[in-house]
Amino acid sequence: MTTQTVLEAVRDGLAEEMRRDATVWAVGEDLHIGGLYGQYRGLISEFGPDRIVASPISEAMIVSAGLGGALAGTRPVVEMRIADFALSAIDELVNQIAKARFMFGGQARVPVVVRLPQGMVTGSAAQHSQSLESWYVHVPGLVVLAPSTAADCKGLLKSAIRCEDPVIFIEPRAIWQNTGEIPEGDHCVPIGEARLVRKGGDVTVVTWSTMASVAHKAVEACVETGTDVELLDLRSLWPWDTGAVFASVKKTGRLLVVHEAVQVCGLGAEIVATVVENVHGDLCRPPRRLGAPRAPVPFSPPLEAAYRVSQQNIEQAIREMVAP
Amino acid sequence: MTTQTVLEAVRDGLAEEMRRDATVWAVGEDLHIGGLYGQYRGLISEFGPDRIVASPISEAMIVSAGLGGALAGTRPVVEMRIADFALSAIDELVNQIAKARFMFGGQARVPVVVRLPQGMVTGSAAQHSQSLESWYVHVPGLVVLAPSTAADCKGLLKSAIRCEDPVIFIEPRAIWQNTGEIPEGDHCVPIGEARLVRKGGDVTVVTWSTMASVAHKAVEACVETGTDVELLDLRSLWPWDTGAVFASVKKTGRLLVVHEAVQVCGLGAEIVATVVENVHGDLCRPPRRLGAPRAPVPFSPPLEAAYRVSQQNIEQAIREMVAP
Amino acid sequence: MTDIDNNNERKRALALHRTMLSIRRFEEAAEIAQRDGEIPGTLHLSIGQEAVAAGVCSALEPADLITSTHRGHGHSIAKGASLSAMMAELFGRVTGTCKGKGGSMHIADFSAGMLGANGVVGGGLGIAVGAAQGLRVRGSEAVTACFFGDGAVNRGPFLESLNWAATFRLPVLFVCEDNGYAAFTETARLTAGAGPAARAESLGIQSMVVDGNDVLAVADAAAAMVERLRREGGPAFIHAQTYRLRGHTIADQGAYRDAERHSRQELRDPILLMRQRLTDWNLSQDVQRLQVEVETEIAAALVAAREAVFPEPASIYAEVQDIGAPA
Amino acid sequence: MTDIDNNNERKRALALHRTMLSIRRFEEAAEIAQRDGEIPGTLHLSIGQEAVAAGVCSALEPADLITSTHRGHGHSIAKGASLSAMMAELFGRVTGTCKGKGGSMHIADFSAGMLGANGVVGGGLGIAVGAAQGLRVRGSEAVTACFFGDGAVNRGPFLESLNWAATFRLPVLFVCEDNGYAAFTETARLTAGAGPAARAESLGIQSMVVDGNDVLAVADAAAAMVERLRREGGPAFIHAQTYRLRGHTIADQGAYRDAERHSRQELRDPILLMRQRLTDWNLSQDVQRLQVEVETEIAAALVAAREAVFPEPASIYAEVQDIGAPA
Ligand SMILES: Cc1ncc(C[n+]2csc(CCOP(=O)(O)OP(=O)(O)O)c2C)c(N)n1
Ligand SMILES: Cc1ncc(C[n+]2csc(CCOP(=O)(O)OP(=O)(O)O)c2C)c(N)n1
Ligand SMILES: [Mg+2]
Ligand SMILES: [Mg+2]
Repeated sequence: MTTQTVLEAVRDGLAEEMRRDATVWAVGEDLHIGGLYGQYRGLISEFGPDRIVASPISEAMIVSAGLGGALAGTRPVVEMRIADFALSAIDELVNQIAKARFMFGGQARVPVVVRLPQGMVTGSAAQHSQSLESWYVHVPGLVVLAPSTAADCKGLLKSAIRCEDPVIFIEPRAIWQNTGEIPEGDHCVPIGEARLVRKGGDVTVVTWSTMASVAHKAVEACVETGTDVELLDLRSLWPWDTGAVFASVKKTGRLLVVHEAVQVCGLGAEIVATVVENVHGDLCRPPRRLGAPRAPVPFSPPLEAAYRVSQQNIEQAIREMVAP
Repeated sequence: MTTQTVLEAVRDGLAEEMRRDATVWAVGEDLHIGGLYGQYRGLISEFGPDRIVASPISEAMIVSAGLGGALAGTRPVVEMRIADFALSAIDELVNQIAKARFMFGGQARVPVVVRLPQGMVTGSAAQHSQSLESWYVHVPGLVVLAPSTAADCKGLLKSAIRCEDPVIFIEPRAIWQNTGEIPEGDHCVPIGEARLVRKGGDVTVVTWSTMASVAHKAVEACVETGTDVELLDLRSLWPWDTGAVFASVKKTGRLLVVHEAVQVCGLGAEIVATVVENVHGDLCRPPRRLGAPRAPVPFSPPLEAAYRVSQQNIEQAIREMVAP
Repeated sequence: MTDIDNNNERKRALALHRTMLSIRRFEEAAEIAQRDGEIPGTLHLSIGQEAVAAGVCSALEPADLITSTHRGHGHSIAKGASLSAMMAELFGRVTGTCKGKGGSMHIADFSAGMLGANGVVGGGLGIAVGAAQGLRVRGSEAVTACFFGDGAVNRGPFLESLNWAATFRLPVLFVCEDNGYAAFTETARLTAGAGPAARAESLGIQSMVVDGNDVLAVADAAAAMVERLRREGGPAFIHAQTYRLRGHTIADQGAYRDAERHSRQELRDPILLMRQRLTDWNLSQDVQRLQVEVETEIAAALVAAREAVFPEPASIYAEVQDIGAPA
Repeated sequence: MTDIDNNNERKRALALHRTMLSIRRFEEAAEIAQRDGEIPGTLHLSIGQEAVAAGVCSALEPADLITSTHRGHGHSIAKGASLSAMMAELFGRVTGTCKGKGGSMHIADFSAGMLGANGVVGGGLGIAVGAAQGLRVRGSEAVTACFFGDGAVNRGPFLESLNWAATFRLPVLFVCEDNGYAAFTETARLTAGAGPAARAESLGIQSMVVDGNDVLAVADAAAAMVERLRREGGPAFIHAQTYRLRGHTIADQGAYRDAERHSRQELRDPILLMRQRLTDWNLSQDVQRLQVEVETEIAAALVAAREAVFPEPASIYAEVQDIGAPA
């Protein structure tokens, strides 16, 4: 085990895969100086400018480079800098990358990883903060990952790069500097398995990405006051671990889904709907969701604070769900 | 009352609003010859090329024309030709149009209508067929409409043009030629109210857009064999008529949501989740959804047939839900 | 003018003519099949534009790649896709290039280096440039050609992909197949400035304007450009001026077209022009032989398509993705 | 060279200098406040680029419109936005131009014709062109100016909006504010061809390249262009070559910059250059008076911002939409 920041872990993860497989390359803005956050630092000197491609500000073309590069037999890693900028390349992502294999009858494989550092950081306001994972989960052809710990970020990035399907890799932008223990060796995390953060019997909390650590604090507070919460960090949003969630809900009878994205039509809706369709009889309380209000992300600190799903919101929801 | 096709009804609706208000104008490809389907036929001779603007193939700029035009004090109607092409203008729609009012602290209003003829028509395959209404419902700032009858298409288009908020106006592309009765005079349909297609006490079916007529046939077949189905055509997807849906579910205890879009993370998930959160106790059966599989839309007729939510699928789901 | 005493040149001219004939007869057959209800959906025909596809692809090797447009039959045939697999695809059969999942607008033959038609105007530009970047990573020397229409030059991806290819000196041959119209609009009305080649030049990309109805002119231009790409890296740009003799889709009667221009262009049909030339060179017999050969191939493709089975309904669940596949 | 005996010219020069000073001192004050933790988030400062904003906006009337970039303080001030409302916005206060909802990157003052900064590179281009189209529908004669960076010329919206404005002859003044860098990249490395003006020319748009650190040169160019737009319709294009004296954001130390170029450019600070000129013209006293005036205004803006209250948390539910508002 070594301790690393999320940033160091994903940098190492990419470097390991690039050493393993000469067809892996990365493309995005400012990669020659290590990327916006330093997650590519040092890579250009090891791999050169043909495999660490510092691109013009041309998001549609950046994503197309990934698509075309994949069709030509390589495994591109596409950097979007901030998830919001992918909106300038949605046609390429959704109409092309996600569909190519199917519409060409299986002739094409598109092993692309599209990296989306996502979510709110202080003062970044409406156009640099939104969480749109439910969009990608809605799109056939895409695998969607959203890890939250340093180890999972590394291990799932490595699995994503080896995956034959296109992967939307959502990175927890607000917690790049969080540290965690990284297993030694070729650490890959399997796609599709939730991480059991805490076992418990009273209520199931399902979350992912940056909300995992917030939820964890809330859960610990509730545990201290006697509520035995089970916390699942989904990590993989498509496919998501229905097995783990169903089993947990069957045990607890109570489900709370927590995400940073807008609640309306967020992924929480899909999870709640799937759970009630499948294990309706095991629920002793209506399931609940906590997400952002259906408003753009505001700038001013008190507005940001009111907008975010907070530890307090989560604690309160848990307490309400176990109240007699 | 007059009888008109959907196409004629929306053409007249736009023309009426353009006569009423000199700041209303339309922009999109091929509008000078009446648009792809003829829904703008004749308008350029009445309103001239400054108000019926035939544009280059520049989707991002077409949507920006609507945004900029609105910020400069007009009421643009933006034609996307086929809903899928809006994917080339998602940044403009989601990062700009939807957020402008809020992020500028209320200084701006963006009374734009973005018209999206949406859905499958025979042989149009993966890139010209997808339904993404749940994406738009997820986006704060947007009103989302999806009428299905000639009268509603006209009446909601007129309401959309008068609305101060940006409106995503999803048009039932597969049924342009369906006819319906249009009320005389200034026919506006209020935003946010579902249409009660049929009253019934056994099971609630909620649907919209092109699926409304398919569901209607299925409902009639079930009624004939003794199941008293209530059918709601939502028409307005955001805001959606929670009042009508809750009241119906309280009465029937059974909810089936039917849509053409992919089921996973479709709007059906939001409706099911909202219903179970609010009227959980009134449900006697787990709610159900019917949507497309999480696969791109295929080309070949037998694949298309297997892909679509059919009248038979709906009938079967209804029968299963009322089975003892 | 080609020296027709030269045996190679004669062979080349006949091969180009044959490619154009294959495209023409393939599309004429498809047109009838669509009208007869055998082909579902619509078709975008390239009748009248065959010289561009045939000429450009004649300069390419099998290992080179192309991307295409919604009007992609000609490009596919010229790059070497199988006629019968293509026809079967149009018919929606399991023997089609895309197993019936794609249809005309997504026709593709990766085995021939044809990376797909595209339902998005301009969609192929970025794919071509990305493919060139991928080839570089793989150490391949292959070039990539990219077909797009005159309407695509007003879309953002045109700028982004040309600037990118020029910046990274990728060996991409951009081919603007200018048939005068974008759907129901005369493109010149909505395209500002001196035209596509001027735009490419402003990005530092060497460009040529060629008569897109003269297959030898296109072939010569493409050969020169491709040779330079292989030698020095790229990109390069060809503006091929041609004309669409049919409607935008099979349903379109072309009411918006200038009648006089249309009649003039009918006389400049690239196949007519080439046949005239081959006749002048005393090659009428060869032309007739080619016509028979092509006719036979198309007939066989039609028979095979009709006889092939439709895909199994369950195939909608296949080839979506390995992980998280639909159930 | 301006004839400084002319009273109007003297007034004009001093007004331009004053605008530049306001921008400079506003941003220097904001820079400190951000470092002190009074301003949340980051800032994109236009220190060194003031001549472009001041010069271009001097050619505009109050009814004219502008769109801006993520680096929008200067454009806003030059177009007449209130310093204190702007400072309050940076501080996240309810008295801010956007009631604290937008912050630096979404600063806007619609009452001054300033349609907003923009967090999306190139985001303002299409808005400006659309606004011009809206003004035409309303029968207005106002012109629209559009600021964007040298990085934006490689994004799709650059092509789409320029082609559109040229096609419809909309009176839009495109201003490429070229500060040499796009974030941490020297833009020239990734921008193919002869530069932004060549791209505009290829679209049939009349263009000028100006020294963007010479405020009189910018003002003259803009005045000439705007006059032509009002007379003949548009569009027109200015490539203003300037330099960013600070980092990309407030956190950026500029390690990637060429040190020699940087020192050279420090001596070409537009405010230094203009002060030198005004001194040569014996206007030092006026310069000092302006400095005091501006200082006083900035100090007042800071005080007002600090004293203003934060918005109510519930305001996140307001101004989203009327129909279907969040609860
Ligand atoms: C992004 C996008 N916008 C609009 C369309 C609809 N459309 C299909 S073909 C076409 C015209 C394209 O013109 P051009 O590029 O000249 O190609 P041509 O049809 O002439 O071969 C249009 C507008 C589309 N498919 N994609
Ligand atoms: C579409 C998009 N891509 C990337 C970014 C991140 N970004 C913000 S500013 C910037 C550099 C812009 O360079 P330029 O246009 O020259 O403006 P400058 O910062 O020099 O004023 C980048 C890449 C963004 N905001 N939007
Ligand atoms: Mg064309
Ligand atoms: Mg710059």
